[in-house]
Amino acid sequence: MQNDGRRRARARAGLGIALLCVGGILSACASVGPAAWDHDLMARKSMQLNTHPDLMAALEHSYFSKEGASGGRSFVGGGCGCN
Amino acid sequence: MDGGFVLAFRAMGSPCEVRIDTTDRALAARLGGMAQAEALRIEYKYSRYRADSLLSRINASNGQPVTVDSETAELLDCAAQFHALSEGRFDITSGVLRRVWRFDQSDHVPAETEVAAVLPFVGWDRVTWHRPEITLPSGMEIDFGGLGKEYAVDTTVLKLQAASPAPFLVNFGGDLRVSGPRANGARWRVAIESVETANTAEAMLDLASGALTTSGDARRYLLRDGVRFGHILDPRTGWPVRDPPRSVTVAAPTCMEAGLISTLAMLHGADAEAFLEAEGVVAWWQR
Amino acid sequence: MALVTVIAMVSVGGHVAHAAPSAALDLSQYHGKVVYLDFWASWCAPCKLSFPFLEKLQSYYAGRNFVLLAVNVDHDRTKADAFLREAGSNLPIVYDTTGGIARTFNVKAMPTSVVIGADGRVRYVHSGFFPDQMPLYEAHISELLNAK
Amino acid sequence: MQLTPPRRGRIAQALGLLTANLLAATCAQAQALSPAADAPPDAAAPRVGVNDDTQSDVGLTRLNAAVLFYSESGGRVKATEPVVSVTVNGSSGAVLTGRFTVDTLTGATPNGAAPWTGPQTFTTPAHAPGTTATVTGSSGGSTLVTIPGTGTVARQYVTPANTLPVDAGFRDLRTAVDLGYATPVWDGGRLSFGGSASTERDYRSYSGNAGLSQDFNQHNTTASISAEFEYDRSNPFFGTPTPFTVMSADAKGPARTKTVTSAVLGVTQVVNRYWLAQLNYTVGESNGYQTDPYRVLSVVDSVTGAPSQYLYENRPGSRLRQSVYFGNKVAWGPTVTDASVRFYHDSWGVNSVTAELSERVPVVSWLYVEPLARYYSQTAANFFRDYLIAGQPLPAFASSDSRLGKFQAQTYGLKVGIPITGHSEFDIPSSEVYFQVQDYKQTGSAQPGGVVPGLAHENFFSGVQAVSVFAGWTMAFY
Repeated sequence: MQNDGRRRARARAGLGIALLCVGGILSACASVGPAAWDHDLMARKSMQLNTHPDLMAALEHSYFSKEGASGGRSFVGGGCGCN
Repeated sequence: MDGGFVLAFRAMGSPCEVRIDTTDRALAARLGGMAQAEALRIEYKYSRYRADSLLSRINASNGQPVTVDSETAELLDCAAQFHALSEGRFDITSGVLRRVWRFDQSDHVPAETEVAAVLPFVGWDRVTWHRPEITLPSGMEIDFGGLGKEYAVDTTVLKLQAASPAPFLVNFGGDLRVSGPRANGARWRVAIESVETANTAEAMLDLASGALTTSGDARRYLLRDGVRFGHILDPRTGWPVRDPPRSVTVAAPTCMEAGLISTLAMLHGADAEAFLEAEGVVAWWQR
Repeated sequence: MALVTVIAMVSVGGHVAHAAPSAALDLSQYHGKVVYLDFWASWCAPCKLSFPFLEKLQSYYAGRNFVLLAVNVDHDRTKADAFLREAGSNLPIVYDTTGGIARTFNVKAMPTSVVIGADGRVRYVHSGFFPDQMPLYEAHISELLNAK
Repeated sequence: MQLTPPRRGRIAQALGLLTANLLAATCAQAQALSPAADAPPDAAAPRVGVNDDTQSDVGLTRLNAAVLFYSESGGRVKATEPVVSVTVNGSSGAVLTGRFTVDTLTGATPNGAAPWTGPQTFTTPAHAPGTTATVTGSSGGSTLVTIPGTGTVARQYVTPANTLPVDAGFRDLRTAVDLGYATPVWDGGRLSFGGSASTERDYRSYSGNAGLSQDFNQHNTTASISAEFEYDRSNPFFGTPTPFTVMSADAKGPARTKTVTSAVLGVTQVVNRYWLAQLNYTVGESNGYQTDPYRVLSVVDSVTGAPSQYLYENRPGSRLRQSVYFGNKVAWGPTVTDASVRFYHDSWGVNSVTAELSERVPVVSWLYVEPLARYYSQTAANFFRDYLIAGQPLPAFASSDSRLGKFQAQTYGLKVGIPITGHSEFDIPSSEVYFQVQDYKQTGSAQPGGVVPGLAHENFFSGVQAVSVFAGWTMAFY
């Protein structure tokens, strides 16, 4: 139980550090990136984060069944930045 | 100007002003101060009228090499390249000609022998420039007329832009540049002075971005036997260029570009319009 | 004399090799008219949605003091032309392959519409195209048309 | 007073560059502001064929159908997995997604016991007491026996000498439904909800998630946060065995459950016109029953390695997983590189690194190929054991599941995409067929360190080698 408590504490610390990192990255990103009219390449289908969701889901499931690690991806952002 | 603040001061021998499109008086004062500081910095560094300027030190070097800082080196590089581009028409060593040409609206036109006597001291080709070391032969001088004020406008614009997003206009003695459209998205209204009468506007221009400069020989000339000798001297001959327009106004993204083009247009004399047409720049001229 | 010239600044340090000729858009000829500048690109999905709306504006306000200019910001003009052929559009197009005009008008999203009053002032900027806001877009135009 | 047309000549052109350099050199802050000179029109602009249309599914409905064939070598698991999904894109940016997956599995899986120099016999419950018919889930060498004096019907299977024991009676059918909905909520903000349910013969899983993402910086930066809650129920037909009890045909305990709570923090950044980068941090905690009810451990003699007992395995009730994922997509002209790396750590002691690289190359207007490579490496969980030794005290937890052992895996694959219709943005319906062939191979050491002398010639590594073929079809229409 004590052990679990320590693990949770470490998880909280990890979450805190991750939030800090995300904050840092966001502020570092504040001026990074092309102008709105230069998103032409980002708008291409091949530049989407998950071009074939069904395939990706099947592969992830297949890896999940054989390997100890899982997850990590999620598919938000990128694209043409329209609207 | 409707709204905003105007800060006026004198620098580089000209009236200077900065118009700042903001309601924030403190910000306007701060930006105005920055502009004045930058104008004075460049004046102190490059004025030929100040004995303690870097430029005067170079001109007093008496044939000895002078090592210059990187900013000056960039300006010299720029001048050298523009000398080549303009086929010798633009020459920062041409100031020596003022020893024989005094444009005081008198009829004192120098003799050909007088001009020929100073011509050996004119010509960028005679200068040894190996960055960062410049060696002027004895008797030669350089100055950044036709370059310095425009450069000051550009550096001031960059410094102010870095300091604040507020829209502004920098005008140093008629060489001007805006930071972009005004706060309400409108353009800046700019008057081009008439050559005929001082202080009346020939045209109003609306400027959303970039720079405008005007070169002219309106008020500095010699008149003898009905022939007008303008103050635009061709450094290759030592004599005023023939029949230049009375003024050329050029729009360009930076003040230096506009200034160099308008100066060079004048140096083309009678061919100024053809030159401007060929270069395809946005320009206005008065004959 | 009313000379309204937008001199577009050319891009940007670091990518000097990619900078291209300064684009220029002379709005002086439209002085006294309401100008609707629509920045669009062939790769922009909402732009595609906005085209029928633009066509409608064009025909609806024809004969009024109204000018619609569709400023294309594709790097490759052929893509814009292909798009227009497919869309069957004959809106007046201004090509801004370097983004110079878009930069001048500080375009922050695609598409963006800039509505300029008869006095030459930018009055409204529509960032993005949202079909449910079409009535608002139109209201802005009629307001400026009726402003005199 | 005249106005000349705005078209630049030789000197004006050169001047632009000259002054740009001057001002950039003399003012550090000038770089983003100074003008530059003319240059030829964007020579680097890639000419993209019709197989790489721009993303414009707004207003479209997309139907997808696909099937995965999966086969592990050595008569192990075979799977056939058909998938259908539909995505409805509203005109205002809302997206509704549904996916239905069926997964039929057959074959053999290692039961967890250690190999031995002689044949080994395993006894496990049959479907129900008194059953004499063929038991569901048993096949391939299984026999049904009635345990004398008890009336309990057991299934027995014998595995050959010097092989890792596998239970050939593995057969399952999984069906899964996923639903998702995402909608813009304010400028640059998106809210998403999702849920999924999957059922197998002996396992049910339900999950729900919610997420929020926000675009910043002219849509160049997206920050997102999402949370998921999952509830799983494990219900083996013979009940749930008590950990570390002897493998037997006796009826076991009731169904057991676990919950998983996880969160993902992500940032996606368009770095420049060509490069999209993504950084995710994922943390999740599982609590409850995480033991494999079918898996056993051999208890072996410390010298000969002879098995004396097979004990059901035992895993901790809590597992905290964390991972950092860094993904990149880079458009090099018409080709696109996808490169990613993932670092994973969990409280069971599994640390892993995953690296993936793929390159999408358009060949002709109707064909692109995408070779891919993946490397995976993990350390063993701190309670991983190939076997237990008789006479030694039992550890708190132990499992011989190869998923918790140390190994590496390499994947090589090739994806091929063929757009069938859709020669432009306006050719609707547009469709594409795509195939992916993939070879997956795990490698690891055959023997644990300090193996008991009697097992020194056995191969403990049950690494998977699998080939999969995925064939998909997608069509978008109004």
